[in-house]
Amino acid sequence: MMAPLRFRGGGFTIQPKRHTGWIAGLAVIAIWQGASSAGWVSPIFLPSPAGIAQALADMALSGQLWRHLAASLKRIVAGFVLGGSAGLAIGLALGLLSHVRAAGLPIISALFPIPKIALLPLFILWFGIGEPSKVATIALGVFFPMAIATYSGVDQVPRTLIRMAQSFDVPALAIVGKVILPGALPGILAGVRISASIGLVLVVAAEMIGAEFGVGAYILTAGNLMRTEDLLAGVCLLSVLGITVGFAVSAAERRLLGWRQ
Amino acid sequence: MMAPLRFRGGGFTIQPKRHTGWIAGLAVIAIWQGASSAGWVSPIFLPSPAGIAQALADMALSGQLWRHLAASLKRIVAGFVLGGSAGLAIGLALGLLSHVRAAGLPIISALFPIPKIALLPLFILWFGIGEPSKVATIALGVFFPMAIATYSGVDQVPRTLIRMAQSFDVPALAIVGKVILPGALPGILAGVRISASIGLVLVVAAEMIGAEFGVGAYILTAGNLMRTEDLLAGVCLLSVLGITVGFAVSAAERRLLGWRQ
Amino acid sequence: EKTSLSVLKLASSGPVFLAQDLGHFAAEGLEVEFKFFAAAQPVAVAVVSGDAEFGVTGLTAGFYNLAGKGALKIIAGQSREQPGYKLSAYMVSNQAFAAGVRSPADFGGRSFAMTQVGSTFHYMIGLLAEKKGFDLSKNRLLALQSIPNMVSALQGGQADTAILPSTVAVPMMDRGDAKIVGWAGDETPWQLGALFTSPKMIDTKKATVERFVRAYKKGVAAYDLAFQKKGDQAATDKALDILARYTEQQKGAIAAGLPYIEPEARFSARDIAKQVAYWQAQGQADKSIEAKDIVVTTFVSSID
Amino acid sequence: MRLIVEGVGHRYGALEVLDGISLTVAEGEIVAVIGPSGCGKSTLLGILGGLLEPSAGRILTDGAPPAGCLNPFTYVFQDFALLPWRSVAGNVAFALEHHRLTAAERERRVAEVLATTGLADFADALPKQLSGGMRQRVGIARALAVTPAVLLLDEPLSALDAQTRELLIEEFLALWPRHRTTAVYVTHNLDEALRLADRVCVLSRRPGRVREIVAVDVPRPERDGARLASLRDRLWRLIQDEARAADRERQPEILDAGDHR
Amino acid sequence: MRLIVEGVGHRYGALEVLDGISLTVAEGEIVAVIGPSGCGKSTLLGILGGLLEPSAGRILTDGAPPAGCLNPFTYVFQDFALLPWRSVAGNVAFALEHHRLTAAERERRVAEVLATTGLADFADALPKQLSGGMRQRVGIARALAVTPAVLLLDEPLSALDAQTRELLIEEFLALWPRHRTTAVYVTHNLDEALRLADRVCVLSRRPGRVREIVAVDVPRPERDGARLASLRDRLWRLIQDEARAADRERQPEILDAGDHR
Ligand SMILES: Nc1ncnc2c1ncn2[C@@H]1O[C@H](COP(=O)(O)OP(=O)(O)OP(=O)(O)O)[C@@H](O)[C@H]1O
Ligand SMILES: Nc1ncnc2c1ncn2[C@@H]1O[C@H](COP(=O)(O)OP(=O)(O)OP(=O)(O)O)[C@@H](O)[C@H]1O
Ligand SMILES: [Mg+2]
Ligand SMILES: [Mg+2]
Repeated sequence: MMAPLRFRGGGFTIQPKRHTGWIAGLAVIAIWQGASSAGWVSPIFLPSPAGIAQALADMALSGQLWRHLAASLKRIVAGFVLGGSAGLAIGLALGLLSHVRAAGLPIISALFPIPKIALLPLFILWFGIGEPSKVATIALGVFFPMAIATYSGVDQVPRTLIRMAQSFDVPALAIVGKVILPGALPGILAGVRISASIGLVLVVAAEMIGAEFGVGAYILTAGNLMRTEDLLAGVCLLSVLGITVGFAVSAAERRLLGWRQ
Repeated sequence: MMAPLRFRGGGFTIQPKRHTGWIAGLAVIAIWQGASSAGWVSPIFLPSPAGIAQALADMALSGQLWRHLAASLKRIVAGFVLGGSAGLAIGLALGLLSHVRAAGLPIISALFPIPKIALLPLFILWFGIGEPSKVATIALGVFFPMAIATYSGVDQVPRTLIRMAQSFDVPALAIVGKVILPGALPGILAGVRISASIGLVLVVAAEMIGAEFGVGAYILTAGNLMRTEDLLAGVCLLSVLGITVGFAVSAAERRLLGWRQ
Repeated sequence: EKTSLSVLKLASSGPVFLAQDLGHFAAEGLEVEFKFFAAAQPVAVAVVSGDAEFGVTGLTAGFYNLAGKGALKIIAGQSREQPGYKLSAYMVSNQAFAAGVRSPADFGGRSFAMTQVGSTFHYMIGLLAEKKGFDLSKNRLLALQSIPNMVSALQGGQADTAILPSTVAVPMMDRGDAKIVGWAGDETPWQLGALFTSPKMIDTKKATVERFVRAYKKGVAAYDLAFQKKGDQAATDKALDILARYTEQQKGAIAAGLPYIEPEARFSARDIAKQVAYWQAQGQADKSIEAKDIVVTTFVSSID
Repeated sequence: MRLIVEGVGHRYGALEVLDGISLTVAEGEIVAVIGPSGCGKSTLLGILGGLLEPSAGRILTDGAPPAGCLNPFTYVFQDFALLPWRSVAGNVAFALEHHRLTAAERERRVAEVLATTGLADFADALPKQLSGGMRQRVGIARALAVTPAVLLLDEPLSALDAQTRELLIEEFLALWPRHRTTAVYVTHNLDEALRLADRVCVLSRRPGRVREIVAVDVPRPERDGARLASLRDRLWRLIQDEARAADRERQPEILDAGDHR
Repeated sequence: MRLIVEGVGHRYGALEVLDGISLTVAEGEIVAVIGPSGCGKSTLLGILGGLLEPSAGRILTDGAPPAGCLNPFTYVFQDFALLPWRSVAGNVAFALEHHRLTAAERERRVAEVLATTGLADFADALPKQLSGGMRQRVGIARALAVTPAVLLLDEPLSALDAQTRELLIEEFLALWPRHRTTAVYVTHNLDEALRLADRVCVLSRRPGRVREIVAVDVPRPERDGARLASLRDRLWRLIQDEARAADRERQPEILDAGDHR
């Protein structure tokens, strides 16, 4: 009574589908364009992809695109450098020093959940209406996730590596530089990824108050003028900006964290 | 030539310091209050802790506090339920179905980095200035992190558990319910934590347009009126709200994920 | 000497534009840098935060809160709502108009769009409520943050009523998007705007303030001559050119909505005291504010 | 139940892992499979249990499963594969829940296997509260609960320390005479293989081929270090070179192509 | 160098882990330490190497370290403790970088130990590219590079599979006569202990006390299964009951009190 074996495995694995992604993306755009062209959706409520592309092209040709992008990028970079380096330093201190951790963590935990845009009016009072208040908002928004990511990155350095270094009489400062910092790098880069997206949100929010140029200001103006094409063109710009930053962080991870696994 | 052993370990461990946290927090407040009372910082730029406490007390006594809190909470909860359940469903589909993942992930990755406040003008156009546009903004902001957290939670379910269930002939639907969902719960709760903080940011942003009540509207009004005490009282409220949500998620994790480690 | 002024791109700022382009500032040895903002609030904040030394704009509750903490002093007058001057229009959405809101007296109990809590629009609806005897707390006040948001709310019928500047209101009426049912100047005249600076300026650079106010008064006089006395058509045309350039608006629109400005740049200290009292009663301004501490009458005298 | 493996081969994409494996496992027999790391032992076991479809060849069964058998081919996993959120009893019950059993019958089976494996006192414990050895006992109890026809064990003891391994081998040997289930036992450990198996199937390096099948002629109770020494030496000489070569092989980059092993 | 342990005890807070351990390790001797899980073996080793301060007793050394010794007490770790971001050569060099050595001398030492351990071809490989066995060879090479006086090995082979373990034991045995370093070798594996050690120190359950010290009188080259069988049985009987009890112990909740073990 010989019987073949019944197969009961399979499924529950994700098969990569090479082209589906592009096809789906194009299909969405095609249907949207079709509906717009057929007049089923009013262009005020939802402009057509072609309209948005046109708005983007106009913006690019008139040079406005670079002007807005440059203004936003300058703010993000400045805020990121300021807030990021402060976050890194404080995060390291939180990760390494018991007293700093005990004193600092409750304060940071209390301040972290405050949406930074709520503080914008205060920042305007402190730093004026110009660039400093915008940069400060972004810097503050970046500071907290960077500090938290850095200290938990330090926590995630395997203790056995530190013990190993101590067992070879490696001086404490060299342990920080050669073991803890590289070991915390995965955490730090994860923090960079989060901070970058927070920076993007905050630049939009900050530019909504009193900025002439910048993608956020452009979107706000477009919204005020009910120019939905321009509004969505600005939103596309933000999306591209976000994706680019994401790719950059991934590339950095590939380069710097190739040793993982 | 007997010699005792040289000790070379120690350090690099975080010692819990029971009281430092409270002391540090109180010290910061005391110094701040001292500087304010001594007149070193102008109350326009930075009101004193006592002033902020007074503003909070006034707000509580006049009943305004509950009114604003209730309005904000209602919006957050509605947005959270809508966006969260949609995110959960889509995240599960992304996690389980190859075709959905291949088609959906690029679209989600393109839309995720867009700061949702940039879409607020569009939502006002679509849903009006009332509650729906505010709830929609929060729901959209919550949707993406929930979908992404859910699908990566599904990815993190150990494959060996799924193989185990298959090897006992457990039906696919039961595998989803009894293995994949509980296994993805840590990821899902991490998503809830992130989404909650995003919801908090967005409720502030959304209430900045056309809301009579709500903590965000309160802060905005205080900012408009340049009443920095009130502004910081509102910010304190947000901080408390954020910390409370954080505690709630932690409590849920303790209850639901007690099996971890 | 270099100095700076925060200002809005509106016709009500006409005197400073004229003073600049007609060389009155230069004549006083001042090189004035204009800092333009989009709303009244930042204009005042800019003076507090040190971004600008002088400011000229509308008076809001936020302004009084800053001034009440000793950060700002009013040193001269600017625009006023005055009968016959079509500066701010009472507007009604088409839907509300159809439902019977036909005059400012019908505004009671209706939703009202404004920019911000404590804004000049907020004050004007308050004045109207006082005059017409309706209870403002029964109105839904929608703070929409920007004039374009107010326009779309009114257009879409999400707000029943609003007060809008004539430059916005008249084109809306012409397009049939909403109805103008009256003018604030006719119903409730008041001291709308002022020139101000920080107390520190008055203490440390009094001479500069004096020179600035002198030039400003010449600008006001030029404005008065060009638009209120209307003696000299050439001067009127030239002034209109200057305003059109600074405000980036059509000359016709500007001419139709010019505000009244007291010819000697005086202001009403009594009206300012009334405004402070109103905001205090509404709970929008701190109780500790004393109106007399806000105004300085050494440079320009009060009307009353 | 007899298990007949006929010319089974397997490849993962371009990687040939198994080639022409033929083997018959008699009713009640324990066959140990040894071979160097990466030679396809786990793959073979997956094919035997119907979780993987072989690229070539087939598996046949001969004879009826024992009375009360719910799951003819039942695994015991190297990493235990316990649901961490279920108690010991819950984990055992998991294998029974999807069969038509009365609640009483289910409880009886759970209680019985927990008693057999010495877990009766731990019925309510969570996996995290157990030592490695106890966890694997749960894995064994779960496998016994379904009264399997063929047990498939993939290095069941390799995650345990040497002393616990020793204890579990002794328990296996004590348990065996009671059930006499047919079993395929994959291991790296020659001692384990020699103490438990009737025959040892030695695989070559990848692609795995059957190099030799060695019968262990000493009756199980009489197997001790001295008696098995020469057989052990013979096996070790057989696999030594290949083990060394496998050890010196560079590990391939794990490409996360979206498929989760 | 001789190592003298005098009445060493240790407690972690309220938990007494070691009690009155006295032991002398002669120059050039290998002492194996065995005992049930959690009895304090790793703790003892940490104390021997100066990484942990004992709560009671003291450690003395007698005699000079060998010529060229850079780090008298040198560990080999169970989990290898390699810096994953450094190559094989870089990991070995890490132990030398903080000593006054010429670059040439450093390179000579690295090259020499890599050759000794058969790693010459892998100098540029990252740890992730190596099998477990090769990784531990790097750990051994690193330890040899500093010419230690006493090697402290904490279950160095327990993370490896049985065949690789066999290979490494053989290499140890071949390497030994060349260096004759004093060593303390912690293991769970009786066979390992019996094949490598001059004496086996058997610890009791927690708190660990010395139960018996057993000398292995057979010369190393002659040790094989048959000759060691009786000694093995004797040791197994000694620890069997305690191993069983340790196995059945409930694992304590790991409280993350901020201290990272
Ligand atoms: N799903 C998979 N996709 C691609 N390659 C795989 C997959 N599973 C295993 N492999 C590869 O197939 C080979 C055999 O794997 P398998 O797990 O069967 O070996 P093994 O003999 O069990 O090894 P070990 O002794 O390490 O457990 C390995 O080289 C492995 O890298
Ligand atoms: N830093 C620490 N703080 C508190 N308790 C600890 C610490 N390190 C170890 N312990 C506890 O002390 C006991 C002995 O630990 P140790 O690691 O020395 O045992 P071991 O004999 O090496 O165990 P194993 O065989 O599992 O490696 C264990 O119960 C452990 O939980
Ligand atoms: Mg395997
Ligand atoms: Mg240990």
